[in-house]
This record gives sequence, structure tokens and C-alpha cells, in this order.
Amino acid sequence: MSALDTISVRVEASSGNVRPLLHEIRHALQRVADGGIGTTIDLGSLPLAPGEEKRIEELLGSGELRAELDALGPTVLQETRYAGVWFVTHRNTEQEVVARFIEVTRVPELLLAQEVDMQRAVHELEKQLEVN
Amino acid sequence: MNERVVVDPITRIEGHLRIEAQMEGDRIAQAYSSGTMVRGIEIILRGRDPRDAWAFAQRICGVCTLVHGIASVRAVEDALKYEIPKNAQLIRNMMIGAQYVHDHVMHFYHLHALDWVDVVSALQADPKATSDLAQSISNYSKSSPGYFRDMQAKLKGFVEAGQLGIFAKAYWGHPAYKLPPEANLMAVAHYLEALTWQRDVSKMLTIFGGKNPHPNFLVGGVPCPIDLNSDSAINAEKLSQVQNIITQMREFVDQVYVPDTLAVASFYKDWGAQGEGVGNFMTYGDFPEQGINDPSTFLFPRGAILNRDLSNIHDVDLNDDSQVRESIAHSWYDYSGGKTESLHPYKGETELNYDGPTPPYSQLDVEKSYSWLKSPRWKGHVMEVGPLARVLMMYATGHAQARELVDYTLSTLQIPVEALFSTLGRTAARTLETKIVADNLQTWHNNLIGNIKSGDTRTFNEVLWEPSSWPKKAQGVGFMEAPRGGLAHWIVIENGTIANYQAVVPSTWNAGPRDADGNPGPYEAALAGHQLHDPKQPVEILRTIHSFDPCIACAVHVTDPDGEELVKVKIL
Amino acid sequence: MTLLDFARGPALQWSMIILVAGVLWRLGGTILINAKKDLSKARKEHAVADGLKTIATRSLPAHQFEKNIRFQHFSGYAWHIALFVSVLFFAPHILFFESVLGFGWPSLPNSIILITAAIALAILFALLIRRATHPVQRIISNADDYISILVVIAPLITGILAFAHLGARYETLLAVHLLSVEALFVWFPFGKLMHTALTFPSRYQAGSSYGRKGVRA
Amino acid sequence: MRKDQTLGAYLFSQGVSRRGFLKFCSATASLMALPPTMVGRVAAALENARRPSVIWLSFQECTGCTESLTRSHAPTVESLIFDAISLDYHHTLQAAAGHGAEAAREAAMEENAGEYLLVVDGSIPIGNPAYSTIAGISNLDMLKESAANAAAIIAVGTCAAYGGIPHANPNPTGAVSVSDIIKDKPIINVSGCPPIPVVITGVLAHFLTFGSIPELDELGRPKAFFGQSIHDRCYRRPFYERGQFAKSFDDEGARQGWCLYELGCKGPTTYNACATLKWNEGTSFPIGSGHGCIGCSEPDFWDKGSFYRPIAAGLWGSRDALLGAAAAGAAIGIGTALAARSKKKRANAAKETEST
Repeated sequence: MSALDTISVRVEASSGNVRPLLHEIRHALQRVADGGIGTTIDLGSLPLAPGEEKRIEELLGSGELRAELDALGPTVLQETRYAGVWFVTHRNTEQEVVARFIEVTRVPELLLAQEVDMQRAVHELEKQLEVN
Repeated sequence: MNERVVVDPITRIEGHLRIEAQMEGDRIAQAYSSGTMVRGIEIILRGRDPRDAWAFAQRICGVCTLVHGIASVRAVEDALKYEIPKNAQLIRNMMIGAQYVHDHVMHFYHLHALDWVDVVSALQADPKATSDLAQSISNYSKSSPGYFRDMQAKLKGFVEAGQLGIFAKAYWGHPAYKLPPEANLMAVAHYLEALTWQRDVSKMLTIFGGKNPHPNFLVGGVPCPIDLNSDSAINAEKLSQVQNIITQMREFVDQVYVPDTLAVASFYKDWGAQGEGVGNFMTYGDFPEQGINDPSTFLFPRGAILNRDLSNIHDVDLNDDSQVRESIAHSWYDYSGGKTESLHPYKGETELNYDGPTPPYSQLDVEKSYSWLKSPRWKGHVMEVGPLARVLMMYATGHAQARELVDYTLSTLQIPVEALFSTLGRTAARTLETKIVADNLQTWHNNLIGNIKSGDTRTFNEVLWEPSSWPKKAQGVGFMEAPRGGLAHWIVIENGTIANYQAVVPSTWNAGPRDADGNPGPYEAALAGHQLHDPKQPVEILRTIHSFDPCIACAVHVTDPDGEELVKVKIL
Repeated sequence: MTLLDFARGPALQWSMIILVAGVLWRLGGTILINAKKDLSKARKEHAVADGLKTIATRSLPAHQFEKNIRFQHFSGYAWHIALFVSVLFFAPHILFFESVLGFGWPSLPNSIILITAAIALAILFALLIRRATHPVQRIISNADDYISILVVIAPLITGILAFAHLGARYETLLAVHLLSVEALFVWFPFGKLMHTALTFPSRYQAGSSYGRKGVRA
Repeated sequence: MRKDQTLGAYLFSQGVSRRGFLKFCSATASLMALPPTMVGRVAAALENARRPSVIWLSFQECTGCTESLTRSHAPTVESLIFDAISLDYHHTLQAAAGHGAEAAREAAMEENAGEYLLVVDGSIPIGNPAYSTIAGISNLDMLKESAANAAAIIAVGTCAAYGGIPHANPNPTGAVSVSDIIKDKPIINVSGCPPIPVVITGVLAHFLTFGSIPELDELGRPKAFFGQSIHDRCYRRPFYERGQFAKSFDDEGARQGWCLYELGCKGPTTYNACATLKWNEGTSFPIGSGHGCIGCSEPDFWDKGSFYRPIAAGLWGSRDALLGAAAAGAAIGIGTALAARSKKKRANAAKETEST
């Protein structure tokens, strides 16, 4: 394989969907910046050519924040170079990608602590205090 | 009257199989194997474009999902004298090889293991001891006590919930299950591991063939082009994906499948003395290095072995009228020359003649016809095909790795060489050939890359693509070694369309009923003499039948509703 | 059998048989009827050049009427060219011709085909309206004219709809498009669409026969 | 997870956080091809979902559909079997055989009467009941018996949905689809030969989540997966628009990923999610690997001409028929013209005689 690594892929297949997607992200971002609600785009619903998903990822780049969530398999929430645009990848416990989203929002919902979980946490803390 | 034990459906196989066993005391005196489903794919194929045939033939079976596609394109290519590019040959080898590794592992863990592994007993296992056991036989990374504890907890939750799903009503606790709880837990864990693993490695067929199951093929080559500079072709990225899959395959085979087989077998050495069958073995050969017409370069050699005599390999010729012939003496068909006749596939006739009991029925009339399978014979002999036949053939012809693996297995298990001719031997042979194929996948992949680097990227030969370039009449045979054994498709092409199509498949060889002389087929012969501990829980029957890895949709595929004579082809 | 299977299969086969048989019947008849020997003395023995010249001259507006018929003449040209480009250079059409003729030719991008088809359709509509409203044309038009226009309009409309996936599922639109073409095939030999085959031969015939008589055509 | 326990309670008892549950729901919504805005509804429904009993019957089939099921990565077949459904009868996967297997089916039908989900793969031969039997029972009888108390039926694969390959001309065994036999139950057709793995599990997930069948197209298929044609969503569509077509396998166009229309691709008339979901965890799909779509999710796709014949080429037989018609037309044309001429001649002759 080593010899092949030196050969780069040149010709890019194109579905013509990358630019419209970027436009959509731009509009969605403008909405959020103006105080409107966020948008979630399911990458699984888009017809993309081989390599295009990667290209989108490269175009959006990596921003300051990256969060990893470990629940029923790992999830990575990566802020892109554009503030407010997030790349979210869900994996199952076997590390297979089950869904990919682009979220345009201030903070992805999944990063927020959930009411029920906090209630449970309070409960557990209380128990902990009782023991000690 | 002696009791008849009926097992229908035989589950954890492909297709619809029924076994009726005539008992004498607690032993099987006579066994009868019946395929209970027909579709008629060969009839459907007639009149169609030969270039389309692979897609139809492929749907004979979704488990051995590519074998009929390969046999079909090879049959058309043989008929048309159609050469395929070297890359196409290598890619096909890799696809077939990937199918072997995938199919054999899935057979072992998901179709066969539960005959030997008691899922419920795994609940009693000590995870620490399981971990020790696992680490003593292999350096597979997933072997910590915590890993097995989690696995056991998952299983426990499942069993305690009371909805056993696929594990319900099995023969758990049967005294024939001999594994200690720790070995059972390890095997159950690997059952689940293998499910994940197979999803990953099945992607090799998707890369080259677009999907799995039922990848795409092409007469004259393969449909996927190679272009290192294109995203839409086989490029460096995809080749490295293929490399990862091969690595993943070899790791699992070396670190899980082979050690597990040996570990489980060590508790069932008595099965090295039963379930032999007929003692005759045949292979067509496969994995060409220099083209399909040079069997001397095949990885799997071609030949026939009679009466266990490994010193005398007989030649096999698929075009010889006197060699492969199909009998229908106990099959639901009729021949114009009568039920006692046998015919070569080129001259095959298919006339449906169901004379069995009207469903619902409880017992078949085995004196008459009792199966939708025909009974193929080689020079009149009942032949067993499949992994055991191939390993024996490689062993007999001096294949170094095969010899080494077989000798290693025999010495590890401390069993004699005769133990190969058995239920245990058949299952072990499947494991060993998986390793041989997995190792060769790397070689083919290296060769493919070498070929691409030398500037050859051709994957398709278009010279005979247009039917206008074909002779008015042509006939050919496409053969291969399917995971379950020797497979061949015979095709007759007239005026650009299919005039006749006949497939004789591995499970027809193995699962067919008695012939005109009353000789039982390999399944039937293998079951005779089995002692059943409890006729109501005939796990012994399942063990031997599953050791053949039945594929019944493959085995039965011909019918004619009107009872007309459908197939009567003269040799040109 | 689905509508598309019917349209691609038996309907296509039968309409093509009718088309071919009908055209040959018309051509055969026309040739034989005109094959009567002219017994009069020829002013000019070989009038081939006159025939060819007439094909050319009648392809331009006669200058006497030039002003009056300019619109009709050039819109006619535009519409015919647009139609032929759409019919002959759209990739799926070429595949169809290839399946009949055994050979194909390069296609034009879909965007160009869409434009030419739209032009053809627009002009044809304009001509249809003119025919229906123009005092003189209205009188000299018969059912044949209208049917012939309709069987040409229909494939254009259904073709554009199928191309744009508008109004129904693609296979339904494709089936309707094919059926409309098949209607055209069936009508072709029996109506004025036959001019496709007869225009140039008849101009030639007229030119050469006038030439023989020594008349300027 | 007990039968009466909801999925929400089960996951909670397994220590899965609400956050984890929400992740599960957004993945599930994506899997069901629902828009991300539906996650809330999915969460509400999934929380209260119960683990349904599933009986999977295999008739005239090749087991390709089951193989496809095992390739699903979202949810995986193991998490489906362990967590989401109770797969009580499934030939290829179940441990029990013979009487034990049949007993499992009967027990599941009895215990879950009116609530179990029946999944069928393979067609049903009605030419002769003995063409396909299980435990001595004909497929027809077993289907009717098992369907009687089912909540709904999922016909998995083109054979169960539309008859598939056994139904292909000349249909030697009289094979029919599930909906040809069962008329009084909701039936979801999950077509494809085989269906895309995650489409099978996606439809199961939909039933599990909402306890109802999804919106279907006129052929009984879930619109979420079968709403658009392969062609409409194909990444090679731009090449079609530009008129760039591969003319042969392995030509320059084929290597550059140009449109496969001229090589017989049936993408324009095939409705499935291959072009977006792709196969085997997004690895590829037939067009992505250089072969045209063969149209395997459409009824009778086997009988629509060669897989390599372009859609535009029509389905009429050979050019010979056309040549024959041409000859006949010419003969008729010349014949009638001759007849007309001789008639005219006779008339003229008659006129001449009259005038003299």
C-alpha cells in the first residue's frame, strides 16, 4: 500500500449539492444570528457524490470547540470554523456511524444537561451525602 | 413400527429443508433429506439476454450471494470464448474470497455454533475464568474479565426478561452440550462479535459490486472501473479500505475463528468418529491465477477422490457426458426415458411430477419421490462436495499450507487422520480453508495493486459485449468452488438469447435424495447410525446436517407447472 | 402490465409497424401514380437541374409575396429547426434511434434541448393560434391540419413535462410521452405530416416537369 | 426489557441518560428518514414504545433479505434482537428447529394475538401447495394462519412485496405477493432485491416507535424511503444534464463517474433510497460502483427488458419485426397503387370505348 499513499486523488465527483448546502447553512446562520431558531440538516438525506461529505467537512473546517459525548456509543460535536455551525457525528457502540448532522445553532441541544438527568443527579448526590 | 423422527424446518440454514429419520431403537437406520421449496429460476432464465443471466442466477441464493453470479458470467464467457482482463480476474478472486471468509465465519457462529454452545449455560460462567480461557487460546484484544462480565449481564437481562426471541424453545440443557460455562460464554460473546465483524467485512463486495447482498457483476469483466485519479472509480482510498477489510478478516480468522474452532472441537472429539457420509469427494477447482482455462494454476485444485483414497486423484471433466449426470428416481420430476434414467446437464430434462402427500402432511412417502432436489452423480458415484472435499484435495495434492494446518489441527486435538471424515472434520475443514483463503486475499490484493502500478487499469473487455458479435449457437459451462462446494452452470445460447440453462449446485450434490440404485445422498448417508439421546430433541441431527452448511434454495431451482418437457438440448 | 410497459412494448411496436408500412404504402403509391409516361414532346430532355433548383427556390419566400409571408416563412424555419434539434440531439432520443437503426450520434446537453423544445412549442402554438384566427387560413384549414398539429404538440408538451418531472411520476409522464409519439407515428402516413417525406420529392417533381415543359418554376 | 416495559423505562433502567436517549432519538429519526424537526415527536413516541413480538416467515426466498437485515448498522441486528423487538420466529437465526421452532411460532401468535408484527420474505406459490412447505404446511396456509392475528404485515423484499423473481415470466410456480393473498391487514411493502439494510430496520423502527405504519406510496412502500427516484437523487445526475454519458463499461466516461443511462441504468424509473442512504454503512451503491441500477425495488423489474437496454430504447422485440413490416408495407403500397392504376386504365379504356 505504501506506494499508493503517494498518489493523490485528483478528479472530484460532484453532485452539485455542495454549494446549495453552503447557501442553506449561510441563511440558517443569519437567522440564528438575528435571534431566530436553529436548523439541523441530516447529511444522510442528501445525495452526495463519493468524497463530497469529506469535502464539506473540509470546507467547514474545525473551530474552537469540540465535545465528545459517550452515550450508547460515542458522539462527536465539532464546531466548524464558522461560529454557530456544528458538525455532529453519532456512532453506535460498535463505532459505526449511525447519523451525521450539520447543526446551525448557538449550542447543540445535546450539550445541555437535561432536566431529568439533573433530577437524577440531585437524587444521587443526596444519596451520596447520606452515606458519608 | 419403528419411529420416524421428523425435523422440519431445519433452521439456521438457507432455505427449506426437511429431514425424516427412520429409527431403530435410539439409532438412525435410514435418513431422508427433502428440499421442500421450488421456484423455477432456470425456466425463468430461458429466452433472456445471457448478459442478464447473472442477476437472475444470483437470486438462487442470497447467503452465498455472489457464487451464482460468478458461475453465470463464467458460463457465458466460456460459451463465447470471452477473455476477461487480469484485473477483473483478481477482483473476482477477491470478491469470492471475501465471500468465503464472511460466509464461513457466519456459518460457524450464527448457524452452527448453537448446536455445540449452550447459551443458557453461559449465565453460570465466571467472567474472570472466561477471560483466562480466552487469553490462553488467543491474543484477541477483547478478552478482559470486564468485557465478558458486560456480555454476561446483557445476556442475563435478556433471559430474565422472559422473551427469549431467537433463543426460545431450543435444546438448552441437553446432555449433548459438553462445553463448560466459560467456553459457552466466550462463544456467545464471539457470536455477537462476529455479527459486528461481518457487517464491516461485507463491505468488500460493496466496494467492488455496489451492494451486499447481491453485488453486481458483468460478463466480460467487472463493472467497477479503476482510476486512481477518480472519486467514482476504484482509487487509492478504496484500495486502502479493501486492505483494512482484509486485515480485519485475517485478524478475526487467526485470533477468533481458528482458536474457537479448536477450543470447541476439543470438547467434542467423539464427533470425529461420526457423520462421515459417503467417503467420495469432488472439487471443480477455483481461484485461477492465469485464467479460468488453466486449472493447474488454481488455488483450489480440481479432482475426485473415491473411497477415501487420497493417493488416487481422478480427473473431472464437466463437459464429459458420462461424468456428471442427474438422477430423479426419488425426486418430484419425470424423465422421458423414465424415472430410472440419468442425464448430463446439457441434455437435462425437467418435467414436474409431484406425487407426494397433499399439505398439510406429517410424513413423506420415501418409497416414492420425496424431494424437489435431484440426485447428481459423478460416474455413478455419490459425491460429497464442500470444504472437506477441498481440504482433502489440497492435502492430497501437497498444498503446503493445507498440510501444515491439517497436521497442526490433528495434533492439537490429538485425533487420528480418519477423524477428518466426519462431522467434526467437515466443520474443521471449513475453518482451515477460511484461513487459507484469507491469507490469499492479501496476495491477490498485492497483485492487483502491482498490476495497477504497472499501468494496467483495464477491468472490462468490450470486444464481445454486443450480441451481434456472437456466434448463432454457443454453449458453455461456468464452474466455481462456492463456499458450500463445487458449483456449475451450463448454458446454451442461441441467436443471442438463452436456449437452456442448468445449474447443479453444491447442496444438490450433498442434500439430494436416493438415486435409482437406492444409494443415499451424502446427508442421508452421514446421518445413518447416529444415536439420538432424545428423539424429541434431535440436536445430533442438527450437528451433522449443519456441518454441511445446507443451502436449499440453491439446491432446488427447477420446475415446470404444466408438466411439459422443458429442457431437451442436444449437444452441438 | 404497467402503462409504461405498454407504451415501451406493444404500443411502440405496433405504432412503428403502422408508421413504416403506412409510409411505404404512401410512397409506393405516389411513385407509381407519377410513373405514367409523359407522351408530350419535351422542350428540355433532362430537367434534373430544374428539379433541384425548384427545391432550393421554393425553400425561400417568393419575392413577390415576401412581405406578406415573412413571419410565417421564418417562423416555420425556426420551428422546424428547433424541433429537429430537440428530436435528433437529445440523448435518450438518440438511444431510441440507435435501437432502431443500429447506430447513434453525439448528443447535445439537456439545457440546450430544453430551450429548443420550448422554442418549438411556442412557435407551434403561435402558428396554431394564427391558423385558427387568421381569416384566410381559417377557411383553408381542415381537420387534417389541426390533428397534425395536435399530434406534434402533444409529444412536445409531454416530453418537456417528463423532462422536468412535472405533474406526475416520471414513469407515467414518460409513458404518456411515448404514447403521444406513438399517436404521431400512427397518424403520420395518413395526414399532412406526410409532407416530411414528400416536400422535397414533390418540389423536385414539379420543378423537373415544368422544366421539361420549358416553364419557369 | 419485559414485554410490558416501555423502551424509555428500559433504557433508563440500563443507566442511559436522557441525553443518551435524545441522541438515540435523533439517530432513529434520521434512520426513519424523518426530518430533524421530528426528533421531539420521535422521543415522545419512543419513550412509551413497547417491545413488539415479531414473527418472520420465509417462503419462496433466497435469504438475501435476512442477510441484508444482518448488515444493518443502525440499529444493528443484535441491538434490534436484544433491545428493540422480540424476534420469536426466524428460520435463519433462531436456535430451535423442527417442532421446537413451530412451537415458538405458535406460542408467539397466541401470547401476542392482535399485537405481533408479521414479517414475510419470499413469494407464495399458489400453483400447487406442495411447491413450498414448512413443517409439512403450505406457505399459503401458514401465511393465512399467521396473518389472522397480526397487527400489521411487513412484506420484506420484492418477492414478498410484488412476487419478485419467482413471479418473473413465465412464473413457473404461480408465485404471488403477500398483498395478493392478505386483504384485511395493513401491509407495508419494503421492496428491493434485497432491500437496503437500514430501510428494513428503519421501517421496523417506525413501527416500534409509532406503533403504526408510515405513509405509503401507491405501491404500498414507505414514502420516506421510496418517495424519490434513484435518478433524482443520484450524484451522477449533473452528468446526465450535461449530456455526458459512459458509452461502455470501463471507458473514460465510466472512470470519471459519468451518467450510466446509456448502459441501461434504470435509475429514472426506480424508487428507492440507494443514492442517499447507500449500502452497507454508506460504503457505496450500484451506480457508485460502476453498474447501472437494475430497478430491483420495482414490481416485475425482471421483465422490463435487458438490464443493459437503455430505458429510451423501448421494449419492442428485434429489428426483424420492423423490417418485416416495412416489406409488407411496401408490398401493400405498391399493390394498391398498381391496382389503382389498372383500375384507372380500365376506366379510361371503358371511357374510350364509350366515346367511340
